[in-house]
Amino acid sequence: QAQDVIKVGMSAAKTGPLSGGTAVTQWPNLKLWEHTVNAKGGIKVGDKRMPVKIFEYDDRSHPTDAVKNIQRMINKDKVDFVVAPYGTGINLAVAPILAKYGYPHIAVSSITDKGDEFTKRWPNMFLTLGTSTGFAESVADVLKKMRDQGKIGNKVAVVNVADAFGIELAHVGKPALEKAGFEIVYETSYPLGTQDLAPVINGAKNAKPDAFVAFSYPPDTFALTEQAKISNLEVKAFYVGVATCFPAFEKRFGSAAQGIFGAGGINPDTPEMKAYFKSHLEVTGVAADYWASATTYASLQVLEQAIERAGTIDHPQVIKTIKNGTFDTVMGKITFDGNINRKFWTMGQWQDGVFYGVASTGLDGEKEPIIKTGWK
Amino acid sequence: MSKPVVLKVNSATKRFGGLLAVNNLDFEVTEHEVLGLIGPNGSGKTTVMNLISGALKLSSGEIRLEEKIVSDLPAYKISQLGISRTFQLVKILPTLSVIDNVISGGVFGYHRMWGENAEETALHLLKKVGLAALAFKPTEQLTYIDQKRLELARALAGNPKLLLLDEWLAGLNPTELQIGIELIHSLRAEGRTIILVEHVMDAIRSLCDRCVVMSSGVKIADGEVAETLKNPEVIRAYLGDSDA
Amino acid sequence: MLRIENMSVAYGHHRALDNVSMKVDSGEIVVVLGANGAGKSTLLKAIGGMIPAGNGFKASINGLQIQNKKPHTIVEAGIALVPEGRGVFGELSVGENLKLGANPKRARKHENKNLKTVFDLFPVLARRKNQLVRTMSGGEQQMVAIGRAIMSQPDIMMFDEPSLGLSPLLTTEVFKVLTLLKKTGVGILLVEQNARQSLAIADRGYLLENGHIGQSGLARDLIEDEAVRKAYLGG
Amino acid sequence: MIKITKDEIRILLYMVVAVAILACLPLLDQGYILSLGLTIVMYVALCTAWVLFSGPTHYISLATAAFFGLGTYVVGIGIDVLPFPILLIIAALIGGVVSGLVGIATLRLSGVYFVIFTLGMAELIRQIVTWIQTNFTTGIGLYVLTDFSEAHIYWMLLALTVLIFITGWLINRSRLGFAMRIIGNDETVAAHVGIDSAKAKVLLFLISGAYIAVIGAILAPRFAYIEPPSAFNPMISFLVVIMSLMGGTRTLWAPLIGVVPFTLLFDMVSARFPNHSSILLGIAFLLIVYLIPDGLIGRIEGITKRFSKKKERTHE
Amino acid sequence: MEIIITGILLGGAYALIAVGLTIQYGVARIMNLATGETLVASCFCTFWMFNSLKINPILGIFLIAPAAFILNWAIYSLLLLPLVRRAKNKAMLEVDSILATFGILFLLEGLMLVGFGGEYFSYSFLSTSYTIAGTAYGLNRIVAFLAAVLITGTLYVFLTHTRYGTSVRAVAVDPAAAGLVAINVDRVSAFAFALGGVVTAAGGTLLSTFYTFNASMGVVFTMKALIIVIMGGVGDVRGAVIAALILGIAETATATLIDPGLTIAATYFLFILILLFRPQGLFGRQTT
Ligand SMILES: Nc1ncnc2c1ncn2[C@@H]1O[C@H](COP(=O)(O)OP(=O)(O)OP(=O)(O)O)[C@@H](O)[C@H]1O
Ligand SMILES: Nc1ncnc2c1ncn2[C@@H]1O[C@H](COP(=O)(O)OP(=O)(O)OP(=O)(O)O)[C@@H](O)[C@H]1O
Ligand SMILES: [Mg+2]
Ligand SMILES: [Mg+2]
Repeated sequence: QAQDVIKVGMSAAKTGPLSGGTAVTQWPNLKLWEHTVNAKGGIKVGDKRMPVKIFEYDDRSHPTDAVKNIQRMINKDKVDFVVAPYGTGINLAVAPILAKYGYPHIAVSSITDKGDEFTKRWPNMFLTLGTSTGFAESVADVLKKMRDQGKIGNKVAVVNVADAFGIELAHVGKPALEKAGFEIVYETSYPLGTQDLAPVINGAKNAKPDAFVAFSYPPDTFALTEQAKISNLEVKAFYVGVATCFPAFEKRFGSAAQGIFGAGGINPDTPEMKAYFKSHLEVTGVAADYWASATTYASLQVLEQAIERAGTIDHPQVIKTIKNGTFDTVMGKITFDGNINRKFWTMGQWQDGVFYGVASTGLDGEKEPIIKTGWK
Repeated sequence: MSKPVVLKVNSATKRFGGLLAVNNLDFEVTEHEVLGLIGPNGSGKTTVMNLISGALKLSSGEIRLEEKIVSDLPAYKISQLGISRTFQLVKILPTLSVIDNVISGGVFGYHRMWGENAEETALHLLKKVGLAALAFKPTEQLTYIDQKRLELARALAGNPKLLLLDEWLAGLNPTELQIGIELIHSLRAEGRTIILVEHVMDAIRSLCDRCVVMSSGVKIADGEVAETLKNPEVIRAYLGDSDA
Repeated sequence: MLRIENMSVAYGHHRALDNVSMKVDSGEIVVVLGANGAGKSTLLKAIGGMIPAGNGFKASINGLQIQNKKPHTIVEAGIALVPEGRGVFGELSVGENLKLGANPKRARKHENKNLKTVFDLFPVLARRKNQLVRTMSGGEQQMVAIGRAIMSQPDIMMFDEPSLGLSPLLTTEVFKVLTLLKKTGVGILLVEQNARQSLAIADRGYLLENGHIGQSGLARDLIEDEAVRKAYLGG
Repeated sequence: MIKITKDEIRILLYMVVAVAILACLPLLDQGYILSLGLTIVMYVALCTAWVLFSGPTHYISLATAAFFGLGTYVVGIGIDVLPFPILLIIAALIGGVVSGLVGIATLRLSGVYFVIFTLGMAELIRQIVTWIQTNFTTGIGLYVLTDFSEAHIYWMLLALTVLIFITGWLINRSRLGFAMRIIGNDETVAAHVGIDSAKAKVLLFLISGAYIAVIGAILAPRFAYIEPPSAFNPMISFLVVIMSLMGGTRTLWAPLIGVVPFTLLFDMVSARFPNHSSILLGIAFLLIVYLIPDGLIGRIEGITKRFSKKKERTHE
Repeated sequence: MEIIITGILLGGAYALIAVGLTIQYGVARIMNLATGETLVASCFCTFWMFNSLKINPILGIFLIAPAAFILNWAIYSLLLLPLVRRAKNKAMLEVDSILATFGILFLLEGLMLVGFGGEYFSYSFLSTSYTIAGTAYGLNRIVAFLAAVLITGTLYVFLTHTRYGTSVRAVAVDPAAAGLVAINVDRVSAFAFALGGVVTAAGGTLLSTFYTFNASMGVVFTMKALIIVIMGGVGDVRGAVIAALILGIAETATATLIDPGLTIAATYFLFILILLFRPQGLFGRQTT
């Protein structure tokens, strides 16, 4: 092989419904990674450093386009590696193709309970961000802990967006809450894209819950919070799903964000994470979020380190290295057990302008959750 | 007077909102008869035609075609039972060729035809209305009178029991008018049963056996042509003094 | 005075009007006769600016050049057209239609006077001011169209087959109205199939054949003309 | 109009050859070109099925995504229980029944009212499917994990496209086709020459909907993971309309002429300019509208007319 | 009561989305598929003015409206008028305008993506509560509703009680005949298109005070607008407003009384129901 750059392709949404998420977690990190790696002179393969060259594609939030893009990257651009797309559905749609060509597929934003089934079917696939069960159960765990400490009462309202992630979480979350001895006083779902959620919040409010849990998506996460603030939903614990960890959330709600729980999290206090946040802002001009951003970046670091350790860009070897290694990333140490990262952050909370991880499946640095005291 | 009745209109009434466009109208058409339906503008003639052909539904009353009640049927069924019509504002099918326009009248209607048989019949009809030379031309090139001829040929293609002509002669100049009247004459000679709505009195006089006069939705006269046109009520409401 | 010189109109390859020239003075009725498809409507539409005419023609009203102008400018210049099919606003009321007639700037200050004229001519319109025009009969709509044209305070009025589809009674009415209008000093360009009645009220006439002017002259001479009688008066 | 003319036999031969050549594509390339080919065949199939109804009636239907999604869902639900071919038949049946019902419901609508009605119908179906899935099933996404390769899907779609063409051709020669042309010209006249336009329209819409559902079913294995936003993506409806209109809707094969360049252009632009693809596509669109007013087919017909100095067609 | 008020507030927002389109389609005969993008673009402008220049969104309307007017006027005159001119009939114009505005949709979305990226944006303005009959409502929604009332009311009076407004309606009824009464059809059409654009942009400004938006969201608004326009009857401001209110109340009632999961389904169900009984929309003209 006489090549001296590593070609890396990524296809993800730049337009369509998923573009809101990719704009925060995917694209900036690819840019940051390219910048960081190339600043070092490239990835060290054997005894030479090979810079990375990026190929970007827009899948328009649609699986058919994603498949086509990946075909194109592999066959036309002849990329050496493919960065996983954004979204559970799209990751699954491209999995067979990546498996066919034997490319490592480190899926980040793909949260599912069927992980084991998939990784068995597609041995080149890795899952990093976690399982639905993990997320849903830790909601129950954290609330239980707070209740047992006497901080909150026993009644909880659960709502969810009627779309993949929201439905799956609700399906696991409700039994988990019940098992933990909570009384579900209000439950409902609402369609994807709904931003007029006064009926939902008012419905919940009338049921007088102690805790409010919403497995929601970006626009409705904002809308629910806004409506809760307006209706002055008096709960001690307030959980909204995806996008709570976005910097824009804090920017919008300011001090009202204090004490709000959301999906995912990180430990923002580690030196690696602090450095990551700093360079993210410097290089991309936007702030990283407190969850998937860092995980996405970590997945790129995994790829980078696997190539370096394997000393080659040969796919089977790189895949083998990923399977068996432990990697030092901004998220801390990552290992794959049966191709799945089983230690991940499940829940975080805004505390004094920072989103801290408060629950995980066995990671260090969990912060103690606090109760929500009003919307001021 | 024992000729069979083809069409019988029984206390037909049609309301548009508050407007009584046709009010309790009765008349009959017998076989081989050419009936003139006349009256001032807005008296409800076109509405009657629409009611008979099924384009509009009656508010009350009934219409029978040879004893069978047709007024509760949709237009396409009425057409299949043997009533054809032309329209006050000519409606041709612009993307079809001339001959296909004619064929369209005979494929789904009363007497059905398809394939070569349809083509022959259509050519024959085109010859009859004087359009044979244009049979395979697109319809865009037709002049107004040719469009009217075409519409007539289409209406005849299903060999209907009853033909409705709504101001078929309107807009023709005197020479063309002559041609048009002759054409309808030939239909009459064939023994066709026709309802003719016209404002051209010459045509009514020379073509009709009988006429029904409407005014404001009600029938004000019904009978032999020359006699009816002398009716003072008809003159007052419709003809005006100058034409009397 | 309306003056047209060398007007030609083509639809694709088809020449509908070929070098037509004519004029209409104020206070006279000029009738244009012609077979179907001779180009009569085309002539009126082209004068009214609704379809473009070929190069090299001139049109003027009272000395003001109007060739290649848009319809609204031509109305402003003082030419009102009552088109084939009437062109009234079916979804608006009689009152609104008439009010829109007074839309040209030249007509606004005469709105009330003209409205009175219209209501005097057609009392039925005064009674039905709020009715939607769509729900009126053909004859009534024709009255609205004529009334609307009067409202625009025109110097020249053009009518495209105003008697089409009207009952004998109403036809007579309409021709009476045309004579009344003429007496107010308006010049009238009238396109008709009804040669007999229209020549009877006209001062002059033109015969349009296949897009060009075949014959022209005083109305009373045309009535006597053998060829005209044969072609347009049914023998 | 019953006899098969020489012209038709010639076209038939050309078609056989063309299909045979196209069927060889997977043998040459299993990668990008096949993938692109598959996308093209998918849209050709969709557009042709769409034109089957919308061409003669001039009704613009935006319900494509609904039938497509239903087909996808049939496979998603049944893949572990029933063999694939049976699922395709079920998809056709369900697609047919639903489109038949939609057809019956839309009879009185015309113009833009029909357009938006079908859009609303599609969204309603999608919402109901989502709601049922949310409330009455446990899992969320449906997984369609099969051993079909892209080549298999490609071949199935190609075969289906041929079938759609044949259906269209047969309809065109039939009374139904003639009735549709009349309806497309003037519905009042259609009714008055004895055409039950409701029945004719519903029948055609039903055929079209059934085919679209089968296309969705065939593509389900390619999606692997089925969820309402992608299965019922309204963008599919829009793209089908746009591509068909671009090609022209007067003949069955006109959409082909829209789909191929459009897909290639779309692909090229999004590959070369991932960050400006929307802008460039927008501009391309506007240029197409201004420069090719009559749809591509109109352009081509215009050109062929000019070149072939054939004598006046004397029908026969 | 709570349902009604929440529903009416929501209906006000919907009216803002739809009224602009109904004018554009009814009068200028352009089925503007880019209407949602116009709205989102206005959201972005408001956001930017609010964040960078600290301009109050309500005052912002007075800056955005003239800009939207000029821009839409230009779009109509430069891009759409040629299509209107060459269209031989209504169907052709419909097809052309769908294709062209689809292009504009892409173009606008692309420009917004380049300018702002794909992220979600939102900001806090008047997001305090205001209590009516014992229930708290967002003040921003109430303000938006009042503005909607003001805008549509003014529009209605303008269209029915002024000469120019009557001219606008005349063009909607019959553009060819409008020329005969000295109406400059091109200008009135451009005016109507621009006016519709202004209403849509004003809607965007008001909605941005309580919606979270991103560059790709236009199509959501477009769909809503289309549904309302058709439900109300094309070109009828009253119809659009009433349809919007009906939808707002129906959605809220469904969400509160039945299941929030069915709100959107309820929208479409209602839409379909209404069209089944009134194929021309609530205030549409009979086509027979
Ligand atoms: N669809 C409709 N909606 C409301 N009113 C209608 C409708 N159709 C007809 N009318 C009204 O019914 C009355 C009768 O109309 P019709 O067309 O039958 O008259 P007509 O006798 O044919 O007149 P003409 O000689 O002018 O053609 C008129 O007042 C007309 O305005
Ligand atoms: N829009 C058009 N496109 C193509 N040809 C047209 C168009 N309008 C009219 N023509 C043709 O131009 C010629 C003149 O038509 P025009 O309507 O001016 O005739 P006319 O004398 O008014 O006839 P009529 O007595 O039928 O009203 C006819 O041959 C007609 O077919
Ligand atoms: Mg009539
Ligand atoms: Mg004419």
